[in-house]
Amino acid sequence: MTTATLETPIPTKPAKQKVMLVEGNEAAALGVALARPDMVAVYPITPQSSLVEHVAKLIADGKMDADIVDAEGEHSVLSVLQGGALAGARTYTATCGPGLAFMFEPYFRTSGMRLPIVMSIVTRDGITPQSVWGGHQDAMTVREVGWVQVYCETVQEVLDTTIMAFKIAEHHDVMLPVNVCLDGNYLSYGTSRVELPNQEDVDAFMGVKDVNWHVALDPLRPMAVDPLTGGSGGKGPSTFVRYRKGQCKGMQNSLRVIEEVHAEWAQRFGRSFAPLVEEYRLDGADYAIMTLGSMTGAAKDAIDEARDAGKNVGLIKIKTFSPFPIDALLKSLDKIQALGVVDRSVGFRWNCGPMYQETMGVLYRLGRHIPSMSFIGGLAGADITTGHFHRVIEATEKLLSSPAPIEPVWLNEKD
Amino acid sequence: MGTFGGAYNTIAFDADKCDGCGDCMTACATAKVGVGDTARSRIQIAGNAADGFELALCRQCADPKCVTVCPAAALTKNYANGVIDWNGDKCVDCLLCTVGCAYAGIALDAGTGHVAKCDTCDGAPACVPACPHDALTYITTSRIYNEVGDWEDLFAPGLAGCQGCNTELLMRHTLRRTGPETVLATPPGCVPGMGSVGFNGTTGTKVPVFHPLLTNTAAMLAGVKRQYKRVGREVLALAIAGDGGASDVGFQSLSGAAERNEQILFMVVDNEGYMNTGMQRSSCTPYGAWTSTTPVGQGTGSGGMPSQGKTQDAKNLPLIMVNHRCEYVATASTAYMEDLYDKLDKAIAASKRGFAYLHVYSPCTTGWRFPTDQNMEVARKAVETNFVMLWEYNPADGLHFTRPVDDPLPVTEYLKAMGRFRHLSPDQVSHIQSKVVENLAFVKQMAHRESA
Amino acid sequence: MEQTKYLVVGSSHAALEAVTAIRMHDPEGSLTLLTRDPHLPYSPTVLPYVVSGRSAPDGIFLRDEKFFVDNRVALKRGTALKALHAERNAAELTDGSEIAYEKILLATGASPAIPPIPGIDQVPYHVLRTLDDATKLNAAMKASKQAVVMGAGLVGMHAAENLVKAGAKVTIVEMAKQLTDGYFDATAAGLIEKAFTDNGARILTGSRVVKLAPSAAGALLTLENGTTLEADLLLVATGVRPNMEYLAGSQVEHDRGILVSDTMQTSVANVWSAGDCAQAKGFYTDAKIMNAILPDATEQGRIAGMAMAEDPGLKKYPGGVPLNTYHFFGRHAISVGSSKVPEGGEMVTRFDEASGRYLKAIFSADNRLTGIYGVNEFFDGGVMCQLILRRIDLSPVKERFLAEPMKVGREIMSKTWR
Amino acid sequence: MYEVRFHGRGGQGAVTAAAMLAAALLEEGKYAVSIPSFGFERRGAPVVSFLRCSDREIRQLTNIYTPDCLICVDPTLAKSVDIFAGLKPGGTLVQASHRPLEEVVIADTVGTVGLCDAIGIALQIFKKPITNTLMLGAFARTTGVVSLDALKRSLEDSDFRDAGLKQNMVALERGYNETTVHTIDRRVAA
Repeated sequence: MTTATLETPIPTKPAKQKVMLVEGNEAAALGVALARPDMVAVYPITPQSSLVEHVAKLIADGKMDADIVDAEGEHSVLSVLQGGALAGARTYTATCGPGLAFMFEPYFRTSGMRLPIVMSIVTRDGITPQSVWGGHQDAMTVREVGWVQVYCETVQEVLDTTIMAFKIAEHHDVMLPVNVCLDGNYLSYGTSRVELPNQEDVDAFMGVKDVNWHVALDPLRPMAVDPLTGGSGGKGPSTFVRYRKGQCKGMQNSLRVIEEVHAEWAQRFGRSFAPLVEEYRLDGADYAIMTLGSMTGAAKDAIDEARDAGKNVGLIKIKTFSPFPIDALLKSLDKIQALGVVDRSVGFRWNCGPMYQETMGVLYRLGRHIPSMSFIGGLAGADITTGHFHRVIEATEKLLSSPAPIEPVWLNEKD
Repeated sequence: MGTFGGAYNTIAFDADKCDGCGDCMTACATAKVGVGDTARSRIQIAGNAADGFELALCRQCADPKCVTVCPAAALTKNYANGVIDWNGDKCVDCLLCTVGCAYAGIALDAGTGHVAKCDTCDGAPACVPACPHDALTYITTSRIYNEVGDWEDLFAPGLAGCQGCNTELLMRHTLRRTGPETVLATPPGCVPGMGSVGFNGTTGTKVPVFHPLLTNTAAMLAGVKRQYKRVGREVLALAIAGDGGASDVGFQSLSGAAERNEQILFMVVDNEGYMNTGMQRSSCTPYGAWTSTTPVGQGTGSGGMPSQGKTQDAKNLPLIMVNHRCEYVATASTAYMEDLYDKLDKAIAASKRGFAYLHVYSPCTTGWRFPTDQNMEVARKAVETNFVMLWEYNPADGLHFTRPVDDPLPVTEYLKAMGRFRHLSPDQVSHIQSKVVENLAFVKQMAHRESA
Repeated sequence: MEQTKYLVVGSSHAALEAVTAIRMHDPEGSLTLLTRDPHLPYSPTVLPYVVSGRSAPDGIFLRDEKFFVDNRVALKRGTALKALHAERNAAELTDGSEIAYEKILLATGASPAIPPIPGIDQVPYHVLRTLDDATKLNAAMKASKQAVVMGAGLVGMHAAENLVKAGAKVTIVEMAKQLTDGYFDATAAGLIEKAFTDNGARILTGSRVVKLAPSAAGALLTLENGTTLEADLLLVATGVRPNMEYLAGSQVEHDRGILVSDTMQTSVANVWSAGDCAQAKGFYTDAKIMNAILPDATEQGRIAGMAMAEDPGLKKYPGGVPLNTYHFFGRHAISVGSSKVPEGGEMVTRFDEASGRYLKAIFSADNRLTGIYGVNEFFDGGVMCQLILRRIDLSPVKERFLAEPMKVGREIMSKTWR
Repeated sequence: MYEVRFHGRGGQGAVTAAAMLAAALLEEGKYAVSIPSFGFERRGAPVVSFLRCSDREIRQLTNIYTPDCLICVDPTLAKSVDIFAGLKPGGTLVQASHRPLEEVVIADTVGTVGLCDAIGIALQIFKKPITNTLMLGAFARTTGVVSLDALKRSLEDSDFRDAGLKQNMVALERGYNETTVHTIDRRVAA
């Protein structure tokens, strides 16, 4: 399948959309409502709280028809949704940081059971040291668990991507849970102008709901969900191995599906977002900086200013972090001679940012040496301003002529 | 030949409780011939205090020899109630029937010159309530057998349980009762270990079944139930969980679901430890019990306590559930199937309104170390000593005992039945006995208060 | 030719038990029950009570029509087995038809043995083996003033008592030295005789009828010692003889009865036999004996049925134990087991003349009960039979047992049940 | 790009004011982004929030370090917090205060001051010292960056209902009408 099946013809011109001013958390809630989930389970945690408050309010006001479960903790939140999804429900929740850590046990299992649950991660830096503020450490820590993870740059992208996430998750070639990551504080509380899609248009975009065609707990077609596999007896590990392979296939398929869904979204709603990797003023650039999430806006402004100052610099933004968009990224990396990667979290094992670490793997595949360095900024709610990006641009520019430092640069060390 | 497969109510005799007082015989003779002449009673106590007492009473045999040897067609097996009926109009007093019976269940009544036999007083035997020691009971469990017999067994044949385990009995009965419109959750433990969720592509049940995590059974089931409710389908959400998953690591989700009054039937099979994974201690393991993590050792354990089994008392999970004010909470035992069935019926009904919790005691032949043929006996002794109490609770009627044991056996009668308590010192035994007394007092107080 | 998987010939206890046993294991196999009697099944044992009027002739049937329908049994009444062609698994019937069977049970019972007394074919007499015999006798009894009963077995004694109660002057003629010979011992027989004479009957033991001739009343009997007796009703109850004439020409071995193994199988494949026509091993001896009593017939019938249906639960026949109960003039006598004292064993008797209570118990050398007899002494026949069959060691309780056989017997058997 | 920083205390509505202003700017066809600063939501603690507006799309989602304008909705805050940090030279201060200009703390960088007795007026209208709507009126009056009409339309679209809406409309108008605007004439230091 190369194009998404469309339930209704795509209008040539999108219907007029309501313009609103909302914070990122409310945008996510509005997106969820438009996607018409059957079940939402919530447990509040900073900086996600206002998101679930918005969802609860939408349901209370009758603007959203979903069963809301105020569970006693994130562990149960995700567990309730697993049960719901196995009974055919479209499901949604949101969490972050310690909540994500607490739900790790069912979190790991969601992807294994191939349940298309959508969960926003309103990213929060990891404790300890104690912090309730933003940072990507939570989402980065669970990047190896088989969820699709996409990061949003703007409030509008939060709204639109939240809707798209359901379509990606439930795609028969994917059948995987999806995290929509929005930066705690800057995106969650940042209030911005958004265009609100019409419900009918979203319904047409979403098509017919078909959540549990694959795995179900339904007396009409009884099956044992998740029987014991592996071991050295019986059929041995083959069932398990085939299953894992299928999960990886689903992850790889999602790259294609994410692109298709974004393309359809652009056609229907007139707003396009780079699905996997975005290039900004990269053509003709000698070097580039690489960003993720809400920091990208300031970075783009800095790039514009640097270009105005005669610097030949461009920008690469990652939207889809899991699965890592290797092929798309290779094309972008092939255009440049040096790279500075800005992470909002830490990769403890390599003493660098995790996105930098992942990119180094891609760079190896490129087959050409590109000097690169890691920048770590925006931890625990710290700001990454245009000023910080100018430092990044300057340091990256130096890589064209000087050896790359091994140590990462900690952008907010003295802020 | 009649109807095969039926079961009937019966008068049961516990020889250990009989002291030969003869009150049953007086009651029988009074009821049947109008005078308390024990010689004319149809129930006859034989024996003596030294050797123990025995009972001569019609066993209402399924394949009665008295009937086959009657030349006059005066005896017939009544397939409606199981009683062997004697027809005085047809009887010719030849006494051949007495020759047919190996147990003197039918004998000459010298007062009439005819044979006489027990007819169970039309289902209300006079002898049973007359016994001052509860040695006689009128067992009506047959109702279950007769009703359940035609229901579909929703578990696969040949579940891989340990020999003598009562859990298979429990699982099969429970699913037969709940029927096919059930979604079953069996968190890690003995129940999936027996194959309920199957291995490598096979399944153990005919209903949808899944392994939740040890920690999230109640939450996952809540999700399943809510979605079916949302789409207007009547599906029973059933958990059959072990005590470890419920009382320890799974307690949070259990408590949360109970507080939200999720419409779930949550059954805990309490074998007082992690018996599937090597018999480790759980919070439901009783004081003094040997487990593989509360071993009996030579040295002194932590805090200077001797390493002589578990040093803490068991958590009383069902009482904790009462404090959630669930729609229904009950304790049950497979030694009292009739009681269990009543509770199962009520729990199923309650689960349509909210959270229903059933706590079933499940002696573990392997982990508790007793012979495989003793499961029911151990379960019964637990109740007869008040080590385990059978009660039920609902918010409207409060808590009440369903099988009060007013004259309990000493707890040693229970403890000595299994190896996990073999090492107990007199001090430990007296601790357990005092806890039994304390627990009983506590639940009694609760029963009193709740019903007040 | 009609075909059936199981052909059961006979319709009394052994046959009916066999049917039940077959159906327990094989609910489907075709089954035919053949009886020479025109009636539904009944027990010969009940016939004395039909004679006395205590049992209504239509109230004695052991099974109703529905039983045969429910159990898919083809019931063929009024036709007897004429010849067994075992070599080709076929039964030839008196109506000229044949039935091909896979397995056959011969439970054809016995018929009265008529002694070859000169003139017997010249006089009217009654026998008592069938329901029709019983109704005829019942009718005749009402008009009888002086009756003679030949034979003092249980059938004869029952009839004699009935005749006494009906008002007839009754004489019992018995060849043996005592009444109920073979059932009860001399002491018991003495008690029985006293009861009869007290009620006006005349007992002539050790007497033999040598001649019979028609008379005005009916028959004139001449005894060995020359005495003559006039009888307006003569009942010949001198014993029975197995029905097995149909075996003529077959390979089925027979002696006094049809010889069977301890699974009731005859010497010929696919042929079994049980009940009064069978000669099976005894409990006390490996020799094959006739043990024509009702409980034994049911036991044999059940074993035969299980064997025929190949029921894996089949247990071997333990051997026949003599067992009789007898009710007379409000008193009752019971005998269980053998009257013979085994080598090294002992016999204990207790007799209370005042109450007429009599007990005799016989033990083996190792204190197992081998026989027990009682008149007006209450004990449970079934319990005693089990003590004998199971060879239960009574050493620890022997004294108590003799003092209170009923109580101690019940105690022991209840223990075995638990 | 025009950048505003709000100063207030927890519970006074500085964050809401920033969002309301952003909505009003949206009404006028401008792009606006507001971001609160982050802290525990304790009543009475100093809080700040930020607002950017522009005629074109705003991409930066960061705090504001060099604002064009400060709106201080609490009269006492300047004593405990350096509200003037980073203010662009010649920048604007909109201050809630009943005092005359001479008694108000003003940094050297301030070029224009709008003063409004927001507490006094709020106590009359709300019986509580809620100053944020009043100060939006004062901002419109002082800077002209947004019109009073746009603010009113924004208020109508907000969550305020009935009496609350009416009171806030009054507050907006009085804030606008009862603000005095002062231009600071300074000799620019060498």
